[in-house]
Amino acid sequence: MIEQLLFYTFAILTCGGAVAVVATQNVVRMAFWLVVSLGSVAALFFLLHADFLGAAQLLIYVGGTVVLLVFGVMLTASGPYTTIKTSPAEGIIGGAVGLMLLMVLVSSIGSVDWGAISGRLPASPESPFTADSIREAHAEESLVNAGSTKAKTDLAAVQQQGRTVRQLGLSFLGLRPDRNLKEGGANGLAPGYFLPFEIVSVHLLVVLIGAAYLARAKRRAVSEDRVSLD
Amino acid sequence: MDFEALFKQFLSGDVAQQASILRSLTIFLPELVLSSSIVLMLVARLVSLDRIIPTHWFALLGGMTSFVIVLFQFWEFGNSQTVPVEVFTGLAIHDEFSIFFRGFLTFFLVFVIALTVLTGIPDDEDAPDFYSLLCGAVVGMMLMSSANHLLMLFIGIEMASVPSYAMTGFLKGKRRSSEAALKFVVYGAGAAGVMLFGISLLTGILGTAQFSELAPRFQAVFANHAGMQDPATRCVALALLMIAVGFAFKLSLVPFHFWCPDAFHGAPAEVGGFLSVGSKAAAFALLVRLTTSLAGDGSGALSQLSLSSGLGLGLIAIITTTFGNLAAYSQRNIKRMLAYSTIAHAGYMLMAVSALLVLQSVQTDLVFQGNHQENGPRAMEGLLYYLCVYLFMNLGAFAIVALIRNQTYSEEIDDYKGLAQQVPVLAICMAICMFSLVGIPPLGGFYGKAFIFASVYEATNVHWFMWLVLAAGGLNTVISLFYYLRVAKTMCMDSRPADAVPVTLAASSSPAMYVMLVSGMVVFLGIIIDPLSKVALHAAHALF
Amino acid sequence: MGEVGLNAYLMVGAVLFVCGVVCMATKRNGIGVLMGVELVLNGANVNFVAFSRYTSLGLDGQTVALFVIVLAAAEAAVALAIALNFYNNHLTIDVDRGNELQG
Amino acid sequence: MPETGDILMFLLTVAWLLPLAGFVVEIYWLCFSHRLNKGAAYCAVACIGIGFLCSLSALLYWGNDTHWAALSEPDHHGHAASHDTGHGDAAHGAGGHDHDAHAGDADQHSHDQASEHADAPAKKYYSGTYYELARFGGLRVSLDWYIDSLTLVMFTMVTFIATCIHIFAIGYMHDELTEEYEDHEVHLHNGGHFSRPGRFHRFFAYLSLFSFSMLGIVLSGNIFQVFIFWELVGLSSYLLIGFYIERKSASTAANKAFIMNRVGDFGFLIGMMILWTSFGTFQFGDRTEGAHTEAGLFTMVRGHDGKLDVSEDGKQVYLQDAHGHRAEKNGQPLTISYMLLVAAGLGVFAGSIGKSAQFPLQTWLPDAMEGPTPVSALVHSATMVAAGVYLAARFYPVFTPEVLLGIAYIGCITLFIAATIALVVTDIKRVLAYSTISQLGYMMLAIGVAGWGAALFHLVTHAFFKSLMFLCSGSVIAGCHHVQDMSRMGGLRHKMKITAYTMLVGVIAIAGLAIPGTSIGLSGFYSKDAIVASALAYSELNPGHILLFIAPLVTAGITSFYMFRLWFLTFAGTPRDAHVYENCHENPSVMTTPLLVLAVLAAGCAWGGEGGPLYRLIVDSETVPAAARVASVGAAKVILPSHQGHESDVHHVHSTAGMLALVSAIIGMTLAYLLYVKKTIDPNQIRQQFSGVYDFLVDKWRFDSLYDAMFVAPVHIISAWCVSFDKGVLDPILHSAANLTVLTSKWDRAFDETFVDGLVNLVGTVTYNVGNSLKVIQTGRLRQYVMWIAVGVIVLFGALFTTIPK
Repeated sequence: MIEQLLFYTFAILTCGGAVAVVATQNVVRMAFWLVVSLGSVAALFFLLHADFLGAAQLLIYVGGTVVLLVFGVMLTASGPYTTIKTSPAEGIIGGAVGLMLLMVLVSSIGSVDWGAISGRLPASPESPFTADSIREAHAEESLVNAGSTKAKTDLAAVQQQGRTVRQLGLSFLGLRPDRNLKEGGANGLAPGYFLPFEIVSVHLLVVLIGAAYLARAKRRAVSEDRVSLD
Repeated sequence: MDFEALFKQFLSGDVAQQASILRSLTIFLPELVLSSSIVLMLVARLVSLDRIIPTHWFALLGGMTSFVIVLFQFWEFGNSQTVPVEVFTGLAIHDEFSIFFRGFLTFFLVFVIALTVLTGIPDDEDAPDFYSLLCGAVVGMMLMSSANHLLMLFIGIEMASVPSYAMTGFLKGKRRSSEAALKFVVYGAGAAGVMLFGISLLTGILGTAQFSELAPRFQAVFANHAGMQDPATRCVALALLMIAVGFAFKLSLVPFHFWCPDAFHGAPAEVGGFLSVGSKAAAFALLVRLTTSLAGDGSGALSQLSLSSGLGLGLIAIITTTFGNLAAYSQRNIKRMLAYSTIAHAGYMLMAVSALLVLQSVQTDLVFQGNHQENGPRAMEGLLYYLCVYLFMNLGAFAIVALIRNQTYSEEIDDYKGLAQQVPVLAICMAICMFSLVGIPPLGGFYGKAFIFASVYEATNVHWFMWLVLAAGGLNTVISLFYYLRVAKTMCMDSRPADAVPVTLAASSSPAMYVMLVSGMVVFLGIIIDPLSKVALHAAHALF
Repeated sequence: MGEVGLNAYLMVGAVLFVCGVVCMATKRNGIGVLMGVELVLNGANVNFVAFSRYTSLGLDGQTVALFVIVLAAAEAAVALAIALNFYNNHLTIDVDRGNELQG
Repeated sequence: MPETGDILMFLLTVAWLLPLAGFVVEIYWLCFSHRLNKGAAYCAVACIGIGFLCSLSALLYWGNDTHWAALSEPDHHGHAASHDTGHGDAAHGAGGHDHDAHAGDADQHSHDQASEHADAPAKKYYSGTYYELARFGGLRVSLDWYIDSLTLVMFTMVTFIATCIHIFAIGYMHDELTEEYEDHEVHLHNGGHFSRPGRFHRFFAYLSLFSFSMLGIVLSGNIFQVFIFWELVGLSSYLLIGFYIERKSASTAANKAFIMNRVGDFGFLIGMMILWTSFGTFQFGDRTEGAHTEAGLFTMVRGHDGKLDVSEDGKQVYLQDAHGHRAEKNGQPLTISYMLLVAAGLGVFAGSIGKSAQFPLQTWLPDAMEGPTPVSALVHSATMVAAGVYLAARFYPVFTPEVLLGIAYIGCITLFIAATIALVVTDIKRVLAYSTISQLGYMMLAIGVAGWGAALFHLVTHAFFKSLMFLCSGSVIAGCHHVQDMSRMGGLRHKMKITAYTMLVGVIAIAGLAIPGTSIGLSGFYSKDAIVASALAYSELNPGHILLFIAPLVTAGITSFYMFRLWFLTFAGTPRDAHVYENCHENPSVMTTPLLVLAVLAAGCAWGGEGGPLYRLIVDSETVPAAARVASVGAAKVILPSHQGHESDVHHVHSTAGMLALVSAIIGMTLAYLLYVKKTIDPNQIRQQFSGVYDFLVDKWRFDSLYDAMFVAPVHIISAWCVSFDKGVLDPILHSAANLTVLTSKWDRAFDETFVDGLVNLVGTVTYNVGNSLKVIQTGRLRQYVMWIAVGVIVLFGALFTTIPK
């Protein structure tokens, strides 16, 4: 009951914040509503038992990305340009297209019977979420009788309670204690994420170089440029 | 599980058909070499080493080393009993197809670096930044070509795109450059967002993100439920559509091509050449891998999926090619014209993918001229051959644009009048590239097109719609003749206005040599077809 | 009040996504457009995490979401740098002023 | 001792490649060293001259080797063929060569299947592969060669004529040997003339390239290779027509020729695709690889007895393998639909229409006379346009009777139209151009009525006398300082004796005059005679197609009339323009010697008529024997006349046809004499009385206006549609009316350009305009682009939803 209440509160905050971001014309207020919306998403993550992710969302998004954007707002919001108004016509067109898009999404996502689909899937090797367990999880939030051993139930329970940090960390090293890879064989359903974990660091390095290059002032005079197309 | 056991598993990772972490790292040596050359460049600037050794040597060295390693891997595949293997616990795949593209991309990287050295677009001060971005983007593209997991797909696309955004805006003092970069980044971010949303839906429904598992799971979920009335089917259709939007952005397919002309127009010609070839090739590799793994063995529900997506791509290909060719007509800026030509060529190449899917949807009882099981690989062979030719002809065109720009400060086609009198080398090479882009025999472009059209023709046996695709391809080849020839005509037939900036380029200078080498390769691929087409066919077989 | 199911979360994700797209398509302020990007990516992330809890996707969903957050941050950095660059050259952040390239 | 095939291949390859070497040398070496001397010319002449010697020796060697069996009476044909096959066997035995020389011959096959095909006619050709480029599935792309007596004759003829023309051009292009060549046709704004460095070496380089490509067509062993050289010929003729590129007329003519040819090539490509997909090979001849023999195109269609193997219901044609059996694949006989075979034939013939300037693509050839006169002689009279006829003749085995009927009518229409236009033209070169089109029509007609030998016979004789006449006209033009209008000439025979009388030889030859009562005449008499006889035989067997006989007969008279008109106007009578006459002079011997040599050949090359050596040599390589009557099987019921032997259909009517043609020619000549020499009838009076007809002819049958109406008017409609499309696409909220105004004015301008530049720019303009309207979508507004993402997703999803309804 309390979970439902929390869900609806944060869901409304998330959606309301997002709508407010669209509706507001002042960029500073937009930034505020963005913080509200993204913060509520973090709360939703907690509700989904993804504690680490929720924390990361708060730290990286609300603490990092949005601050970056606010910096951008401050650097560019000089004088009359703080509020650049969208003309009403464009707003109406945008709204109409948005509503149509939402209809498309809702009509195709909203009525899917996820339980039935999962039921048709082949079972993951030693996955704690077999089709049966899902229905039961729906029914009573219980993981008992999941048809698996005690150890696995523990593991699943740990996951359901949101303590996923250790597992996430291990999966970044290419290890998946939550699934038995040896018996999974060719199925290979539970990859470790060693490669992306490492390669993202290269990506971040490159991206920061690029961002720094674009942001810093050119030290030489512009007139010396070889190319003058403008 | 205790730590020791975990650590052992980390090192060995002894799952069948998967390489251990150490083996994976060896296989990933080309990417690692490129990454470390990025670090090396930055360190060199830190210790002012770049004043003694110009930065581009690091980049060139890195590129060449990776290419050599890829060559070695290719040789290894050809010689020993090496089999395709999943690396990094199934996130990437190592087979002839990925080796082909990694080789393609590193080879291309070396050529692009050489071009930038010759045209001098990043000056000494900015060189580490530029080459870092370049190498970083190529690493991303290489990941795309070997991805075996939807997350790797997304990471690869992001890694290839984000540095490209920065490179587009590399001339940061220029209004147009910054405008182009902004349009590119916003459009790219939007498309990536849509794609990610699609990925989230697909993984949610199928419960996995690994390519090799998609087809069996799709089969299991939709064994008897393949109608649009079923919300799950609708949802999958939407998910695939959204993923396709991401690809359409990368490949600049109509109606998701809007960024392309503007970005190419505003970006330096070198970057344009890089984007037009590199990211297209990687995106095609990824698209082909994703679609073939989705199509699976083409039985049951998969057959319908394969046929519908093949026809859909065929329709998009028709529209894209026609649009690109028509819109290229009235362009005055050569980079913009080449951008539209890029769009059109993406359409031609998409025809190969479309033919592949349509052919794959029918697995049996198709008796027509030769072994039908060869048809799929043949379609891929056409695509790969086309990409290789496209590398040289497009790079050649952009290189010539860059070289002329360095002297005339102009990229308008009208300012190319009569260049044949002053720099015959450039004019001839440009003409070769243009003729090849049209597809006039005996240049390389002709054979690429011929292969693709041949496979589309095979596909007409499966579905009548492919006749339309074939007709559109043929018709477009004819209408593209005019605008390509216009450039050649402007350069060769018109006389140079008296007040035009004179252009000089000795035939023995290194830029001229470079241009001659590249356009020479276009001619070469039109005359000696066999070796490359064999390699391409070999690589294509890895997919089936 | 019924059970909070997977579909409820997916609806939140869809709303976030649509708001993001509309934001990108209507905001004239470049920074506002970038905020739209963040909303779109968050919409997808909500989906991932929800699937992670309710379907056999399991931990993979969370991992992907984590990477998306990182990639989004990287993209935002570059996008912001480009936007600032645009501002430096055009002396405004109004994206409608960038219309030199067309046709 | 190498085999015959090897030696022939070697000699012809040398003859073929020398011009290419010459081209390279002329372009690069001479370009950088000394452009103002005649080195390039000597180089080109040497290359083509040695080529001629090689071809001639190849011809002689071949004749020697076969003991000139081809020249003996055709009734002993079978005997002669088996006689010469002893050598072929030796060639066949040697498989160890890098190119697999293969001499197909009756002897070999009669060994293999003596019981089944004892009466299989001889196939006397040598073929092989130079280099195999690649092999993709069923498709082999390679450089092949194919040599039979036709190849040898064509080689000798082309190289000989080219040599004469090269030598002539040394004199004709002498003006270009200067740093400051003043082009009097190009008027600059300041009233002066355009001046540029001379292009002497460039001219000869192009000529060499052209010779190389033309010889490449003749030597090609597969149709794909033909296509490549076909395009190369197109390219080099484009370069040569546009030699005076600064003249607007020249560049337009070059474009027109190029585009008209592309239209034909489109058909050619379609034909090629059909052939490839149905036959799986491009090869003409059979090809032996180890023990396995792969059948070539001709064998597959016609087998060894020259007959189509049509199924009962007439809808399928069974293909034959190399051993004369029905080809099989996986137990199923290989077939091709009869209609597809017709389509393939028509497609290939479309290529010939373009290249040989047949109706309806004939309009480019007269315009192509903008090039220097030697070019006209080489490219647009004797050889290049003949390539179309050559191709049609080469492909004769693949043509079904329906296709042949189409060819016959195309030829018939062309020969009549062109001849009538030639009646009223006053430009000396254009008269010759129209006569070329007309004569090509004759050749096509001959092919269509199964007069295969007659067509090629006329091809060779025409090449000689037409190049002679073109060179004569060139000599006149050079002598008169670039005056081309016949109405300003007259009486020139007093000043240019050699030119005048060599020209007379050509005129008599083309008119087909002979001494009545005997069969002694110049070359044109014999060949035209052969064609008219074939046509008569054909129309007797197929009375419904009597027009195919009437038209050539009447046109023979018209031809004679306008050719004599040309000669009388130019050389006879009194000078009409004193200025021209005063300054006119005979040309140096470098130009007149080729005239004399060509005149001798134009007069005598067909010596002996259809019993003479030339005709025998040509007919010897006939792939499908016309000895027996062949009836069609398809939709059109026609019977092809038989040709060889004393009992044949053609022989019966030969003397009748000859008489009629001769009478017609003499009437034409007499009329011309009365009109232009005796002046008993005033030409101007006739012109006024028939002003309608006259204007019609001067307008070239209004073809240009017709094409305007056919192609330009629809553009109106399409472009109107495009405009409305524009308006629909423009978002009224986002786009101001100004945008539209600019666009409309662009359309206006585009319209003007469409009308001015006509057909040539047509396709370009339409697409340009459509493209221009597409620009509107690319508004340059970022937010709209993003909006398109969303709209795109929605629309595509809607499309999915509606198209996959299940």
